[in-house]
Amino acid sequence: MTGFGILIAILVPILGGALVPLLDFDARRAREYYVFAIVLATSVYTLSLLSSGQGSELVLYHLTSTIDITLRIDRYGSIFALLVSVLWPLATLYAFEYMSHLHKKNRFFGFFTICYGITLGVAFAGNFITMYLFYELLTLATVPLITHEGTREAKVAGVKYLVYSIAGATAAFIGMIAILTHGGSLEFAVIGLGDAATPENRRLFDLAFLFMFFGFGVKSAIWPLHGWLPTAGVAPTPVTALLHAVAVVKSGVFAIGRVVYFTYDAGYLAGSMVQKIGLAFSAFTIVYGTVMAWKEIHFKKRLAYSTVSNLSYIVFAFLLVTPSGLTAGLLHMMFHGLMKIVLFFVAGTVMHQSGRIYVTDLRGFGRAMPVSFATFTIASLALTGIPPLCGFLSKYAIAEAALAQGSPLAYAGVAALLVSAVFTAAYLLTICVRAYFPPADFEPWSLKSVKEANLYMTLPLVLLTAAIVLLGCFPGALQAFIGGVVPAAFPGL
Amino acid sequence: MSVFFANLPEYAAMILFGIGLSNLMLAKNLVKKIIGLNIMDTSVYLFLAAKGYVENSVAPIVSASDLGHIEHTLYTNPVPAGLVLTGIVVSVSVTAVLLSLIVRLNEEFHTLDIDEIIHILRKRDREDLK
Amino acid sequence: MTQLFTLLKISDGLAIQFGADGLGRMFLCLDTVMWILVGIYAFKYKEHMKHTKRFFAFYLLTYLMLAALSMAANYLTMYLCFEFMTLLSMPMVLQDGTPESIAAARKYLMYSIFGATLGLLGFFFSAHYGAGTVFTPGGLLDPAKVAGNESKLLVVAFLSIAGFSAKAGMFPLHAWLPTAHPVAPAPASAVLSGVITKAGVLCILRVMYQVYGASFLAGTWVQKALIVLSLITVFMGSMMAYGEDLLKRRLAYSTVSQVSYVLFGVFTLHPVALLGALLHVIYHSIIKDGLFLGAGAVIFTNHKEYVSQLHGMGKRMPVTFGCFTVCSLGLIGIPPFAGFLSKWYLAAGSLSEGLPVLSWLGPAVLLLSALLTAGYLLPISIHGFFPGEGEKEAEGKEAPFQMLFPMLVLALGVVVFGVFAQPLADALLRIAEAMF
Amino acid sequence: MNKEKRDRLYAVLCTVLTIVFISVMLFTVEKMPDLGRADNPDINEVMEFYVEEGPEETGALNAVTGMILHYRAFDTLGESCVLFVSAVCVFILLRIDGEASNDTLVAIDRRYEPTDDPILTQTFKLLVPAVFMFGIYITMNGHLSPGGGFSGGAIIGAALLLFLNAYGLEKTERFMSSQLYRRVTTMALCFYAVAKSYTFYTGANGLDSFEGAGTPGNILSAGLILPLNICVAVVVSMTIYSMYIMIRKGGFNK
Amino acid sequence: MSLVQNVPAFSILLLMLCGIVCLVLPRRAARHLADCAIALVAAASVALLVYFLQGGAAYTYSMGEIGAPFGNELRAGMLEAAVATLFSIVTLLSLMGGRAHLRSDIGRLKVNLYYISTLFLLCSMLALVYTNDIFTAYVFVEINTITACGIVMSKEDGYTLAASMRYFIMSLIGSGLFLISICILYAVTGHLLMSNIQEAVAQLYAQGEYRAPLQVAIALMGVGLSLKSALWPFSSWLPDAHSSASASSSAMLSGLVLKSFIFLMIKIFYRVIGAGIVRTHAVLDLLLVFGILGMVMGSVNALFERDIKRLLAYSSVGQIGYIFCGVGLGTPAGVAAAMVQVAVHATTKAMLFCAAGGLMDASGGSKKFRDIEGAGRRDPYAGVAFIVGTLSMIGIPFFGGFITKLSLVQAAVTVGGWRNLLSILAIIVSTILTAIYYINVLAIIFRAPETAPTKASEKLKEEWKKQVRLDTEYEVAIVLFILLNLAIGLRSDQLMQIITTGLSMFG
Repeated sequence: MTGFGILIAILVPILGGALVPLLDFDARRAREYYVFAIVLATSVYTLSLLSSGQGSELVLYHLTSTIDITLRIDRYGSIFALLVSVLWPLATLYAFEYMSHLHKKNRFFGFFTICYGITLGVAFAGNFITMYLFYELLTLATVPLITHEGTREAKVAGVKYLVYSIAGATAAFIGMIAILTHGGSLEFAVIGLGDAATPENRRLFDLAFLFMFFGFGVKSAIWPLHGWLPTAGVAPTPVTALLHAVAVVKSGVFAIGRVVYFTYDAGYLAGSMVQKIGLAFSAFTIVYGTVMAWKEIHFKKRLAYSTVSNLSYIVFAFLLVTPSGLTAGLLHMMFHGLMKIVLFFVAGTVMHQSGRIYVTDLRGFGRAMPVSFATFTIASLALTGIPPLCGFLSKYAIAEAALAQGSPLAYAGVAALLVSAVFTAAYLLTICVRAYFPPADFEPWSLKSVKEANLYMTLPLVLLTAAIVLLGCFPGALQAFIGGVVPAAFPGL
Repeated sequence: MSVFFANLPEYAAMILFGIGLSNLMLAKNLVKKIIGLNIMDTSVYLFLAAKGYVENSVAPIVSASDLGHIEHTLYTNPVPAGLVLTGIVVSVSVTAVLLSLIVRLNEEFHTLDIDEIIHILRKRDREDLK
Repeated sequence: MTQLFTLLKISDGLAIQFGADGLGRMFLCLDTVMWILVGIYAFKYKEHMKHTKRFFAFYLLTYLMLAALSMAANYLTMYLCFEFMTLLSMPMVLQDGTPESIAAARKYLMYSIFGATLGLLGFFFSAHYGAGTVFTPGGLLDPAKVAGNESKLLVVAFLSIAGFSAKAGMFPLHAWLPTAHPVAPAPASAVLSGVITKAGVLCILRVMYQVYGASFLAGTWVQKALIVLSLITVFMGSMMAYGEDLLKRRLAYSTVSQVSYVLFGVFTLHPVALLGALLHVIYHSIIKDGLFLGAGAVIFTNHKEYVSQLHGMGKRMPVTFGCFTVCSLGLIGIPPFAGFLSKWYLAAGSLSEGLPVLSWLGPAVLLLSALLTAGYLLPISIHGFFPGEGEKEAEGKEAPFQMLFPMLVLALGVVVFGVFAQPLADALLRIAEAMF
Repeated sequence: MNKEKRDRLYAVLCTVLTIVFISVMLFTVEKMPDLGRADNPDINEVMEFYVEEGPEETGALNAVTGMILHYRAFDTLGESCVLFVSAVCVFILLRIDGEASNDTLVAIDRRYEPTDDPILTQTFKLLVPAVFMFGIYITMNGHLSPGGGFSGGAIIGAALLLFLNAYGLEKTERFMSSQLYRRVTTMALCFYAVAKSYTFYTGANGLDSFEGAGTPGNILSAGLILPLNICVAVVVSMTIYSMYIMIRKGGFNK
Repeated sequence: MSLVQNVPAFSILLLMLCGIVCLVLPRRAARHLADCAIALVAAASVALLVYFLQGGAAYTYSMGEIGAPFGNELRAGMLEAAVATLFSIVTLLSLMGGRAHLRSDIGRLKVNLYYISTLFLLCSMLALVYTNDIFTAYVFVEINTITACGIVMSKEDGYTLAASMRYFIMSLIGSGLFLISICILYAVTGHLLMSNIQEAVAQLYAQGEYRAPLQVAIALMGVGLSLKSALWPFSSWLPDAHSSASASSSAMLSGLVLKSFIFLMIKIFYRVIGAGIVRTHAVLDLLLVFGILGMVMGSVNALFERDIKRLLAYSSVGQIGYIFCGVGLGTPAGVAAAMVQVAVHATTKAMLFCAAGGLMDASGGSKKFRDIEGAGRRDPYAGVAFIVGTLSMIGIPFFGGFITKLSLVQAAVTVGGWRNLLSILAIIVSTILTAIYYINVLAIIFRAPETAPTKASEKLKEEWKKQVRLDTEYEVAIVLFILLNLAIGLRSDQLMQIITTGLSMFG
């Protein structure tokens, strides 16, 4: 398979998505067939690419003598692409139903599908500039989705998101250019700094790392750059779920992984000041995010803060700069995607079916919406880290990696992980308790009008929950797949 | 002190330039502004003329009989003179354009005060937005 | 454990495995007996409750998890069962659906999960420093990996034991107990107090003896600190119980105190003390179940919740109060009732263990606490049967037979195990010695 | 901050700025070469060349004219263009657009000044021929004596204005039409531009040019300088006239 | 001397001649003549550029048979040729893109005058680009000022007149300072030709003579030219002037006129004074600081603007700040970045102004935000232009703006100290702000009119429903502009090569 296959995978959803507003579907059915066909085709094609096209590469354009636009399938990117291509069709299915009551559907699905292509672009980017390209495009393509409702709140959220993201991307860009200018390489295939990492350049490279870390840290919601994420929850739930729990934020995390393992290397970062700074910030964010989630009563915002916390698990794992840290982070990246999308979907389903947005309003919902809350409970348990659900596995992996690394900050990270686990239980399980065990004065007739959502919404939920359970029990194949990234990231091993 | 007297015309030119500049910046009336501008230009001519001057010399117009054995020390420097000429032409042109502009502004706004004109425009803007 | 049953192998080092060793068998037996007895009682008591289906569902699920916990063969499985036991027993606490019960359930949940999380920390370390994962008498740590990391591991051991001790109600993580037990229905309180607290003890036993190993912890600051904590709890629980008027809460504080007897024995790291602890596990289960069922019977039939309301109740409910009195005597440790023997072994073990100060301070505290126990339990019986002059006697009637039957069985058990304790003590001694 | 305060602040700032500027400039001047010294930096080979070689090479005895119309002719072309574009700008601003009838043009004539003062008119009539002659002389002798196209053109322009005021619009505009203005100016400037393009081209490419210095001192000498002077004079005078007429009434007669 | 080397002189003279001739031509002929002349100049400049690309060395072209140090001179190198090409192409496209507006904005009798002004404007810019004589520069600076005002004023309403007045005053202060500075330089060096001044200055510096006058001259030069090129805070006139003028005029003013002064400044700093001396001078720091302030303040002002053309004008203030930031960094890379930004901004902003004209056409002539809602749908060319502009301004790879950001950051990270951090911070802040207001514009012009609550008057809504007549010239111009932007983004290596080679030919 030639590298052009990658381009096709990226362009099909982008062009297909761009066509949605132009074709201007009136009939819901037609739009759904069309969008789903594109998304599904892309997913199937991407999965086939992942299995058959490893290592293929396409140099799209020589932008300057030092900067190429390159697409490449490597193992690291494949992991992200796998996550995205599995989740997207399900989220699309969910979105069909969720959006049925909202206006401007053509615009929504247009951008929603475009984002798919762009996210794949992030996954398949072969160097930093290519990734920066797709990263920026992702920001721009998601802004209309956030402001979709057109309310003042939505606009403010959109602007906030834009400000944070652009600032981050620019800072990261500056970091990249600093590396490039001082003799480093932005290609992912090689160890980026190479011989340029002389002691004289070290201060500059450290600064560049911080720029890139905090630059990409915006999308991965490192404290204090997380502010956009909770407010972006005003977007329609499929967007919040897929983009702000998976695609967008994971692209930030993904990018940090790229920085850590494919530009700087373990030899440079291990024990360095910048690693410590990164670890400290991510460990703090882990705690901060859960505490904020615990204090928050808005359902989606609570989940958003939970995302803040969980993203830092991944960043923390990446920053351990050990093989096990890398695989642990990637594992959590996959699993958190699954878990969080279920949680968000349930939040959205609740909103869609009953219009309730606060966790305190969910008394007795377990009876009213049994499927949704069953899935929610399982996902909550998984996120809390109860074995043998998948969340436990990744947390375990992260903790083991941290212990193996053994620095004081790694131990602090383990502590943060545990504190966060307690709070996670507190903020998620209370919702379940409230939903299943309403107080004695609860009047069931008040939920008479609340019905379980239809198959469009429950099917993705059930499938994803099944994945949570099954992957938790039988992670072997996935772990092996993820483990394949180690030789590329640690060529010395 | 000798230096001071030696460069007296230049000093005068610089002070004039300052006066013209402050006039240009401070005067509210557009015509006065233009006067300030002209003072500024004139000061530059003075400066240039002073630079071109050489002690005990005359304007660089030679007589035909001297051709072939002209001694340049007898004459002042022709270059500043040429520059002054150009400067004058430019200043005249600009002044003409500015004056026409003032005529039009006066027709349009019935005032010569630039602040007031801007004020009127802003007011127009605000009414437009209502 | 020789025979292992692997339910699920997630990856290397992560497996859900079960196996039956003596300790597990003992706890499983205890759980089963208690569950049956309390279950019988609950069939009657359910008339008092809403959502009975739900109650029994979670009652059985909790039993399932307890059984699984007893059989758990490695740390992961134990952690898993421990978490699920918490989650599944929590609905029993909020059975009534009152705001207090919901708050209590939340408190219970949070304390337990916090404790479990500390336990998880222990798991992370044991997985990292362990030679294997299956519980082994004497500890599963890999000495090669441990070398140089002892202090780190000691901290973790302390934290994880303290974490599991939340379930057993040891200071400072005891506070959920007096909140949760009174609001739960009596059968739930009975099993919570009598059995589920022992699940915490089981976990601590596993961690101390089969993960870290007695030799690793013996004489360290961890052991001393834990003993001090357990002694504080013993004393404090008794004192709190002494001052408490709400009957079920008085019993809950009593549980706090009594389970720490067990923990004291466990922490002493001496076979005899451990024997005492195991004996006390069984005795206390029987006794405390009996007490709670008695309290429940009073509430069920006569709606009296406070000790001060019980003057003369003994005359109205002679069987209930009779059983209650027998159990009380057992708990105080009056020979030949059941509690005496366990306390005897605890004291003996502690004295022969030879830790400075603590080896004699422990028995002293136990003795003091026994006095306090007498102080807070006996007056109930005394006032019940002999209300005294001028006191207004409470009105009421005897509990139905379905409720009396389990109480009678339990009271009988107190007597029988007190008098014919030798076979049990022999069996438990084998188990205890196998732990070292 | 209200407007008054802001104005005052602005005034104070400007004054301070000016004072600072003047002091800096005075300081600068003090450090600069002294006045009139023969060894100043500007008395260098360039000046020497202009004065000593210039007259011979260009044929213009007036070194300044020779310099501006020969060596620095590009500057001077630019200068003429400044005049031209400023006239264009004045047109843009003041020309009354559309089908304005002659009546409107006359109606707005001299809005701001008195008309037909007899004393002025008569004096102008007396002066006009002399001024014309003087202007033409200055122009024609630009390469020999003080003067040249710019000064001559200005004088001719002044003469035109005098003529206009002496004889009135009607008479003047019989010949000074918009067409005449446009054609004459265009031709003069075009000639200038084309001629100089030619010399630039030949000069830069090292080709021979027909331009010859002639005999210095004669009227018909100094190569292109005389025609260029005439062109410049034409442009200047036309510009002056046109600007006047624009400001006066916003357009030529049709 | 090969024929192509005559291009600089003859493109200036040709434009001049055509401008003069336009006075006597009929309207239509004048228009065609202007177009043809500019196209011819563009073609010739391309030829010159090709000459340099094929290895031609920089050369001086004496205007007349006497060369340095006596006569006027032009000097052409690769950079000059490239800038000339850029200027002439953008002028042509701006004229094409705003043609429809010219018809409606300019009085019938004044069409010729407009084309004369345009031709002279381009002529003066090319002269500024090519001249090797500092006094010639002064003369053409004045032509530039007058003609620039001419094309603003030619749309005669109160706004343009007042704006021209302010522009004139600001600009004349600048010219005055510039002239004084020339006088000082002349007085201490005795030369007017750039190369000779440089020699003399280098010698004076080596001898330590006249240090103070030289310093003052450099400062005055910098201040004077930055006054003219609308460096913040001297830019208060700019939004008025650029927003009220006709579309083509705005495009040219914003896109080119300011850049010609900046180019002149770079030229003076690096060719007249000499890079080594300028770098030690505080004026660069001043330019850097004010450039950075401009980057931020221009964007901040644009953020609160509710008028599409004023927004673009404020955006220009910000973008000019980028150029000054590059110049102020003082390194060759910084200057190269500034030049890249000159090219990018010239094409992008000219395109956006033309497109803004299209939006106004599609909205009944109003340029207020509330009236142009959905205009991007009604005029898709303008819509696409704005998308491209936005992507470019944010700095998405493949677009011109990316290259600016790339080169500027590359320049910024190689300098040391506070300059480094300050400029990087400014780039971040300005990028954010730019993204916000451009995306806001996109949101407005693509808002679906049927769903959005709109405040536009009923009359305008009627106007919207009319089929917008688009002329081919406008469409072609927009498409070419977009292609130009993409070309810069895609062939940036060549562009950088031209600029760096050109800069090395400067000395």
